Amino acid sequence: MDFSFNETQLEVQKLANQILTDQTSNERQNQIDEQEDRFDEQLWGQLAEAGLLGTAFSEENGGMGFGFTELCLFIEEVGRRVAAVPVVPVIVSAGLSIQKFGSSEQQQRLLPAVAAGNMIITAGLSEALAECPSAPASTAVKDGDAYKLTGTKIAVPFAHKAERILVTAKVGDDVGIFLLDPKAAGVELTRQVSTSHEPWFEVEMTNAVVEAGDVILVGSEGVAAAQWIAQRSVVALCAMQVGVADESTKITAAFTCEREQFGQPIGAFQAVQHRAADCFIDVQCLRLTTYQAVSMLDGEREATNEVLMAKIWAGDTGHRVSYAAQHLHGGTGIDKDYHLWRYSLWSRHLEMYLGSSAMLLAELGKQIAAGNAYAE
Amino acid sequence: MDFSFNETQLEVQKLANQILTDQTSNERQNQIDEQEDRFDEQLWGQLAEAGLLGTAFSEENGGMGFGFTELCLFIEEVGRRVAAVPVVPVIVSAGLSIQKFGSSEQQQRLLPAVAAGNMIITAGLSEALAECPSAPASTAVKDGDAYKLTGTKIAVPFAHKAERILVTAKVGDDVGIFLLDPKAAGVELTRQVSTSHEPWFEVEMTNAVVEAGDVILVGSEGVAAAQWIAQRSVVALCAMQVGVADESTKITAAFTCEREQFGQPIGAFQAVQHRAADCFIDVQCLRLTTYQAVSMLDGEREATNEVLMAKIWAGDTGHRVSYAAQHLHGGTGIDKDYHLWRYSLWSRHLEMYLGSSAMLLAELGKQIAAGNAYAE
Amino acid sequence: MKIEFTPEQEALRKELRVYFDKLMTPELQEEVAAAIGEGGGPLFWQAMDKLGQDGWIGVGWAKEMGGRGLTDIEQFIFVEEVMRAGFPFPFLTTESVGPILAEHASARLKAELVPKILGGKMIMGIGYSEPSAGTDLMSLKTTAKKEGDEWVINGQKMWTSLAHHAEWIWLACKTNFDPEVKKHSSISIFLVPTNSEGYSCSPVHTLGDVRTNATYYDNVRVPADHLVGELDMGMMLIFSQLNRERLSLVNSGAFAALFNQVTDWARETDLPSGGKVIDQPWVQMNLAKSRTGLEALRLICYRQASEMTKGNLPMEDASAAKVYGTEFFVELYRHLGEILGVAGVLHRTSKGAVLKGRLEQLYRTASIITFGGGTNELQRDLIARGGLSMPRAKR
Amino acid sequence: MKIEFTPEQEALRKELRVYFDKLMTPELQEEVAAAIGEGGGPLFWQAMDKLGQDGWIGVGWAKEMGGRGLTDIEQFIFVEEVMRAGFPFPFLTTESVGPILAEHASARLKAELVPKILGGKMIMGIGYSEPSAGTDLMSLKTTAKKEGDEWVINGQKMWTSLAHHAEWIWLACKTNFDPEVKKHSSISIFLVPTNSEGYSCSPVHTLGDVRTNATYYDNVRVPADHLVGELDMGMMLIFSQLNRERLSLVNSGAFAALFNQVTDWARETDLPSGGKVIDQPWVQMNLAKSRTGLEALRLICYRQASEMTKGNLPMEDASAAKVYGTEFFVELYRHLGEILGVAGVLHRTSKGAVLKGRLEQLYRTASIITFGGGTNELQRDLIARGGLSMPRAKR
Repeated sequence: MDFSFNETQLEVQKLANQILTDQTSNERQNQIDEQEDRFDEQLWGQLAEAGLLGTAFSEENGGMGFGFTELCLFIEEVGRRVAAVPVVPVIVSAGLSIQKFGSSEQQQRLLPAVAAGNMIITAGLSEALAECPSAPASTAVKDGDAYKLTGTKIAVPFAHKAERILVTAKVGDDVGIFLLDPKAAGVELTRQVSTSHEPWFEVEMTNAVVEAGDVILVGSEGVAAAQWIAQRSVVALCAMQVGVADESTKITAAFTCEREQFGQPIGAFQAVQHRAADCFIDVQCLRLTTYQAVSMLDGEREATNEVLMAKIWAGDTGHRVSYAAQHLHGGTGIDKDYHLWRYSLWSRHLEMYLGSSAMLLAELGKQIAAGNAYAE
Repeated sequence: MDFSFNETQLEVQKLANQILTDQTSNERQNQIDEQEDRFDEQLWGQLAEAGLLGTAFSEENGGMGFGFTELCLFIEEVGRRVAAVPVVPVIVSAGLSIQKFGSSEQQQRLLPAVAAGNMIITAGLSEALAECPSAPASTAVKDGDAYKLTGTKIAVPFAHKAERILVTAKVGDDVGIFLLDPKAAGVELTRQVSTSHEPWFEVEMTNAVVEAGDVILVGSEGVAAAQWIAQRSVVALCAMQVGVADESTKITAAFTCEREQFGQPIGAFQAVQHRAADCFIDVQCLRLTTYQAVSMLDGEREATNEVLMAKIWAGDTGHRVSYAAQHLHGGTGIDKDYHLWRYSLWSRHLEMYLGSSAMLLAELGKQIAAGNAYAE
Repeated sequence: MKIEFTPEQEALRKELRVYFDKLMTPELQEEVAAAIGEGGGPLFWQAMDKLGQDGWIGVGWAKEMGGRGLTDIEQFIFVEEVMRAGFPFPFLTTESVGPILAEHASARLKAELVPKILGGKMIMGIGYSEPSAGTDLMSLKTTAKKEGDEWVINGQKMWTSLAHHAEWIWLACKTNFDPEVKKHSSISIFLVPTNSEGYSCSPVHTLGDVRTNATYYDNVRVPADHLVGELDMGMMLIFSQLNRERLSLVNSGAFAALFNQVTDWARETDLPSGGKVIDQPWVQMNLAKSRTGLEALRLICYRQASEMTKGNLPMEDASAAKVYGTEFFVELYRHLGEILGVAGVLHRTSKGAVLKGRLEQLYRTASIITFGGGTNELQRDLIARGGLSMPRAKR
Repeated sequence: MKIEFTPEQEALRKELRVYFDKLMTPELQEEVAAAIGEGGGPLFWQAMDKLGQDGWIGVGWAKEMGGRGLTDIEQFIFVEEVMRAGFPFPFLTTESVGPILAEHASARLKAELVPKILGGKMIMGIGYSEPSAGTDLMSLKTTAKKEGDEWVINGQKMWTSLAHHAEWIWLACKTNFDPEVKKHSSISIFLVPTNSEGYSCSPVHTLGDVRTNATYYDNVRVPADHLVGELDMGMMLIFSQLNRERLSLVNSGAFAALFNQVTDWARETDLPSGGKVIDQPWVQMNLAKSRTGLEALRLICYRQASEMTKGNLPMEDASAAKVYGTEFFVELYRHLGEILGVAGVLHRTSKGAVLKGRLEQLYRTASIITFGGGTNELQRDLIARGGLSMPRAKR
């Protein structure tokens, strides 16, 4: 039972925090918001240069060779600054998955370039009303060495900039994992406008060809692989929510110590203190359940329930802390000249992406009913 | 849209409050608690004498001929004093049901004596894991003019003192409503110890004979009749919860104005004020949803959803107010020398009897899914 | 006690529902959605014109003032139906500030403004809040000083909503600078035309995409008769305005419609795995919680309107309604949003948005009324004191 | 970071689980249930004897004091397993007061009491609270005055739990009456034998059926060396005792067991309408909420123990654990209780009681720790100040 970070972990955390804090001033973020895509390419480059994009890539893949824990600490810092960089879809959902399941050729072709910040890859995990990539409605049929994919993925981040989009599709009774070229024939991208302004796309596939070299795997192991991918993606979202919620709480506490009404800082009112204290507790619960899931996934241990519980906390904590922060800020919280509004949007994004608390509680309930989730 | 009480209603309320307040001093309640049965027979007699037991019985049945609204206002006052009198099972579940569905003979035989305080009747509405009397597992088979009942009712209040117990049983595809004699052959009573100390019994029926004169009805109208009975019983529990929760809130507010810590009444702390304010709001929600259901049932209008929602609020408000009251009282709240503990027990009793909030939310959810519960 | 509408009230509801269904053409709906409910577009002004002609503006004003003289409960029905229809009715101007202006403004301004308001030709902005005076309204710093026959106004206001569509600002200023005088007897209300020299307005963009404004008053001069009511007694007008505002602040009409839309959507929409969205028990549970909460809100509002009609709404009940309603909305949007899944966080302009992106937009505006309209902390203080006789907290 | 037990910790858990499974005979379980977890019966004392002999008392004491010298995390595992087993271990005496007594009591009393405590022969009562001094501990009124070689004690204590089984009371008294001296430097701790002349104890019966006591001190005389530690510096001892107490106050062991029992019951029990209780989606939802809340509690506790082992548990984290745990229990009992239906409100002695009436009993005791052990309001104050650097509220 060790809850502390080792030196490597502390260094990654510190490095990430430093770069991200330097590069996410409100002015800078305002500039980024005026772009068509909410994406800070300059910051992305700096993170690549510092080696952070490759935190969990092996050295052969151009990375630092650290684990999922180190990567999640980096992602937490991205959340803390609500930085406009697509770490979860690019590095986790696509990158780690390719490193785990892809061929050496696929890894070599894509990962060093991603780590160097020269290439974007992404993943299309959601379909309409289906957050679970291991049971896709999209289908793939074999055609010589290639596969032809048909179906629609939604809410795919950065699809328009991606060299490849990792998608899953049914292949008979199995599930296959493919690297879709967004420029391939039969692929149509339509921009979607997400609440957090992360550039999203609907990716419509009509007999879209995936060449043999871009097939990651097809077979009976497909479902488990898709779950592996989903679990890491979910926990990375949780780690980001830790950063968002923790920082929201701190910003709010600091604000209430400054803001005066009735001749005293509003932070001196017990009701304000207690609302903030509840945020502190919520963040603690989210942090610990997330770290547990991170730690277990880092050790490649079975963690279905732990991942579900972390994401439920990410939804609940995100919701409660976001509204507490807005409320205690009064009008300042919703004023786009101040920075809290971005935290509110990202809280919601992270709450809703890949499964809401209500949906996942129902999921966990089924696990319990099946006898798979007794308490230790 | 009239939320105010007419003069009759105000008078019933005032009369009930007066008698109940006079007769439920802490000393008196302590005495009652030492009896084997938590039942204040003297108070019961006084309520009978004042005509309150017959509030909603017709004049022919020895009552005052008022409606369900007046009766519920009386029941609210019983809750306000957590008085040891079985108004809900005797007057509502059994009494009103007999007045509605029973023959004149049955009414005349039982109701005047009940109104006069000389006879107890009751109802067995619950079976194990089945709170709904319209779908009983107990069965009745015709045997000449009589019926033979088999099955087990649980949590039947005052079964041992009752002249008759109203029970439902399946008769083929229909449901029948019967007046069971607890002293009949084939009936076995076993005492159960309830959290509120209301005397409860398990009533086991093994070919227990109900004579023709004690059959209320058997037929296709049985299910609707059982629902009629269940709805009035549920709403009467809600009305009692209004009294319990409202008084708990007031007791607590008053206590915190007296209790000093750190040199001031704890009621001057904002956290204490806000917790009490939340109780105030909760009680308001419970009161209004309850009064709506009362008003609709009094007009014999369809109120399935409104009854469900009132009982859900009764569970939620009961739970939250009870714990807020205990918490703000500190040790005094749990000390049996003070009176709050009885409110806590009755809150729970009323929360759990005839359906908990979680169960009823699921029930309401089904109504919504079926298209039967759109919002006006 | 009879908790149901009278036949007359039912008839009014039906009349209004039909009227507003017709008024809200698809084009107007689109214009309104694009302006996030604030109105101000050409179709909006056309609709206002019609409402004015049909006598649906100022329904709560006394008949002798040109209104319909509806009781509070009838007004409430009106508000509920307007909100259900989604028309951005300028309640603040017509039902809240309007009647007070009609009573207390100078004869000249009354004659000029009342017909405009009742004719649907004018919207007003309200200038109370300042950067350092939000909940603590009485500490405001904008000043009005008499110079000859004019008042000279200096200061800055925040959250002056609708100022960019407004012809006039209903402005609170400090007018008494005697330190011995109590704060609440030092404030006056002025009517300031937005075309005055020295007045300026700059947009404040918000999380909910709703535009509000900062307004600036740099030696703005208005004639003496722009003072409303008595000098230094503006807090009285403010309180009675805020009191009238509550009627529209928490209202169940729009949310009942929203609940029904989500329910319909869930009943009609197929799940990829088979069955309908509503077949999922957790969806039913979320809807049941929403429905149960909504029912309490509906009754709270009706009761409030009913008590106001009789003139005896206790302060703590008004506060309880405000706290309950505003905090319930936050949960309601979450419960309903979860049902839509990830499509529920798509903006209304997005491909794939569900129910025109309503829930994505609403969750972003939900916090405004938990702190606005008197913070919920203040309301709970009032409930404890007024409803439960608890002592005033030391400050 | 590695959030799982080491092999050694796993081995300790297993050893303890087996040990306590064996210790908790059905007879002992019955005795314990009848006394609502307070112990004190003959089988309880037999078990204590065995625990003493086996070295399972004072697991957290330094080895040189006669304990096992377990780290905080190992102690926590111990506490968790004891609580899971349901044995009413006198943690207050053995793990909380004990080690402090062993360090600060006079040599004579140390020699007398330490072997008794470690041998499982003695329970102590703790006398802090008074009728008018609960959360505000420093305002206590019980006095100890020196007369010759003796201290003379007068006053009354409330909530002196276990006093009716205790040989000694660990008593806080005011010893400095100089109004210039700060309150927290005016209190001392004394060891008072319950057979002293002038001492009396009367039962206080509670909602949860747990007996506690009022204790009275009428010119109780104790020798000078019954003072523990330095004169007037008792608050230091109290703080360190309360700090140690927290380890057992919120603990997930008993609740994990309870959750599993309810889950098993729901999986095994038939519904009259067909299927099992757990087939109902709302039951699954209640269990899922409980499980998710419990997981956070478990991790909070482990982390707390882990930080204590390293000697750096911040005050705000301890407060957060206390608030979260105690308020979660209230909800947990409700969620689980709803599953049992009306049978869940039957007393353990009743026909038809489910799971030995545990939930019926637990809901009645849940509030004790939300106000006891430092009210949750106070804890939230501490979190805001310590964890979020917010200003001290005016009082």
